[in-house]
Amino acid sequence: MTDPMKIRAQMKGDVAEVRVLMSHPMETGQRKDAAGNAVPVHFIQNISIEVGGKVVVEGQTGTSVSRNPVFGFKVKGAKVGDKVAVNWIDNKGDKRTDEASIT
Amino acid sequence: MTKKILMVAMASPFLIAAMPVAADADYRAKAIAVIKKDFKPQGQATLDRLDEDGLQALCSRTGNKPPEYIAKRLEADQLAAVIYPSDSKLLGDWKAGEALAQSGRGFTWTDKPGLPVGGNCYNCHQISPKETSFGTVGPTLYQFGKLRGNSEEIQKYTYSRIYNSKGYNLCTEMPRFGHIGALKEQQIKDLVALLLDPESPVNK
Amino acid sequence: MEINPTRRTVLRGAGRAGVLYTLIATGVFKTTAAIAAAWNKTAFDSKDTIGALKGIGANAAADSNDIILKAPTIAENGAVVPVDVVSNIPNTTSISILVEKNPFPLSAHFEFANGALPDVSVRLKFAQTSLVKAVVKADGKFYTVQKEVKVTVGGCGG
Amino acid sequence: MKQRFIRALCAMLLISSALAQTPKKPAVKVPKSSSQAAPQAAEEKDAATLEFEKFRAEMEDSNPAELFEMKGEELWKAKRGPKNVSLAESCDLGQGVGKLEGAYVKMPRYFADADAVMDAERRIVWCMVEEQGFKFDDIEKKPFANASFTPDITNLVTYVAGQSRNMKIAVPLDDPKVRDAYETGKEIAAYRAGPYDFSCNTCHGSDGKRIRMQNLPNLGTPKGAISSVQGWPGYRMTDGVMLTHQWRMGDCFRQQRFPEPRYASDVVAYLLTYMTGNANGHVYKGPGIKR
Repeated sequence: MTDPMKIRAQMKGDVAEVRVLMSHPMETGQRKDAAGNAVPVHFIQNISIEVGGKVVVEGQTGTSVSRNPVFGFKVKGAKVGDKVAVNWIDNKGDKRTDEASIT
Repeated sequence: MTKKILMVAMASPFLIAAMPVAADADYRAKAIAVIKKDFKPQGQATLDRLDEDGLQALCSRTGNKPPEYIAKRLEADQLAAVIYPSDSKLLGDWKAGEALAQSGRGFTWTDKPGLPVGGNCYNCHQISPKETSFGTVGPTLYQFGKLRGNSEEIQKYTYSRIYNSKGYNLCTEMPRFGHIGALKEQQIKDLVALLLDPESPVNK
Repeated sequence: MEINPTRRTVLRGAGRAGVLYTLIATGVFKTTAAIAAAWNKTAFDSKDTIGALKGIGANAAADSNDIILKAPTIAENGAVVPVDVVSNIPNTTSISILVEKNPFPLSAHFEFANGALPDVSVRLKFAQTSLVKAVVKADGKFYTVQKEVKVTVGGCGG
Repeated sequence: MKQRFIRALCAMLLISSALAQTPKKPAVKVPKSSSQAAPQAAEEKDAATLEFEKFRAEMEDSNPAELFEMKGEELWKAKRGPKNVSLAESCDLGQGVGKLEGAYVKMPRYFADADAVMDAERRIVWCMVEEQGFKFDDIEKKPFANASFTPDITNLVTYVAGQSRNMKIAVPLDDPKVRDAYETGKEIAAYRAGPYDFSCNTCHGSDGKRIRMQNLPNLGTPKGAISSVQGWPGYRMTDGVMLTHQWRMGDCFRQQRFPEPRYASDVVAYLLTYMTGNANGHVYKGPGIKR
């Protein structure tokens, strides 16, 4: 099961600022749990940001990205009311898409 | 060890009864009742740790400012209970002392019981100038030996001050590391060396 | 829906992913599953910076003052270090961020299209005090800038 | 190296701190007084603190705590438990059933239905047990988050705390029951015991002290009290977990070498009443981020 993202998209002048919080453990594969067992590697590998139906950013990420990742992007040419969709997919194939509107 | 604590505990109720009380007795009694009711043992931290000994009670209820004449007597008791090494060689290995001073481990419910505990020194004191991550709860110990020398008398003073600082200042925040058996003889010697050895970075 | 033709360089050596990418780019697929195939394993699995850079096609990168790399000089906590990168180089198409002393230096790689500015902020783990490097691709050429982040005490109890 | 990423991370943090913060020049060779080295170190600390603060705003601006608030909101509104009721339709945090605005900053307070002074976490647990029918023992088994688990109560507390963002702390100290809890809490803070003779006040009873590089707020002053309340519940960067003020109290007792305080008990509620009460009038900024 995946948890929802928190997306904030606001116009600042003619640029839309998009901030995304993702709920993900971003396990490096090197951590041990309380019982001493290695926690399997589990991390987001790909993200994409769509604004108004167009992909504006595609990202690839590794295990160095912090747990519960935070990303910020800026997009020109967007306007208030445009839909922002954010997708991620991790190394186990789990994926998630959430949407917000630009305010 | 336990005997000593008991001795103090038995001696002090008389003293406490005779002195002015800073804390509101009702709320203090209520606080103790709540503490006794609302803790559970965890790991090595058993419930007997909640029992005050006489010294602790005296300090708690006077806001750490007991009347002078009582403090002096109890300080003397604490100091009298210091056990010095039989060989009277008090300067150990300052390098071992430095390592010990760095460690803050020991006695918490997440620490493994029986493992050697740390000196906790840097938590509260500045010591070697090489370690800049130090606490300020206690005074700086930088140049401790340089300022005092390392005569036999100073060595004895330093040993006993680590062994039981309450022998000098009854309600000091500093734990009684030797008195309670947290630090062993050799460990205290190593800490004495860290503070007094002319070769220690503390005195460079 | 074409993102950026140079993207294929990134996918060099991953033929099938390249095909999938083309399909995404032309709007045939728009699923996250398709994107997943385009994870640059070679670059992300590389244990050194040179290998990681090769993996993204950057055999050489010129130092540039037109990239702004914002990261703390001393990080409060190595587990969460904020890193912002802005490229003022015209026609910037991608930004990669590497933490040199991490077990796997390549930390994130972003490609921009359709009005996205080459301006990203991320939060990264630092295993120790390390250089952080931003590598920008513009007009097919690579540019770089770096900064040291000191990692301070704490975070591990003790 | 690959195998030891996290261990290395921890060890390196410690080692590199020693290196990173060592003054470039060794301390003055023959200072006239032993206190001369201290100001130098203090300046280093200030440089580090300034650098931390520069990035604090950015960290707080996008705080993963918001993710936990979202989950908490869902939990608050969902019909749950054996009685299949929502907290939104049953739980009174002191401002009326389901009313959350400002509730967090007006706790701890006295609740007649429970005949107890309760902090927010304790009260929500009470609602989960009394209104929704959950078993207290089940909640108490795993009350706090770790790297692989976040209990519902943590999400709920984070959500409720978020509904008091930027509001003034106003613990009702004029209520005699709350005043009693406050005074008792004050005595709990002064209680010295355990192998090291520590009380809360050993570390948190005077101004301007620190343990290693961590500043120690003085709980007895408004300034110290607010800084010890601010940022809880907090997202802890180290493990990436959300932790509550109740957790913080327990971990303090751990370091005090005390046994563990019972979950959602008087002892924690009274201490929180003392601390939070001393912070009355200060603005609470909502769930925070901690190193």
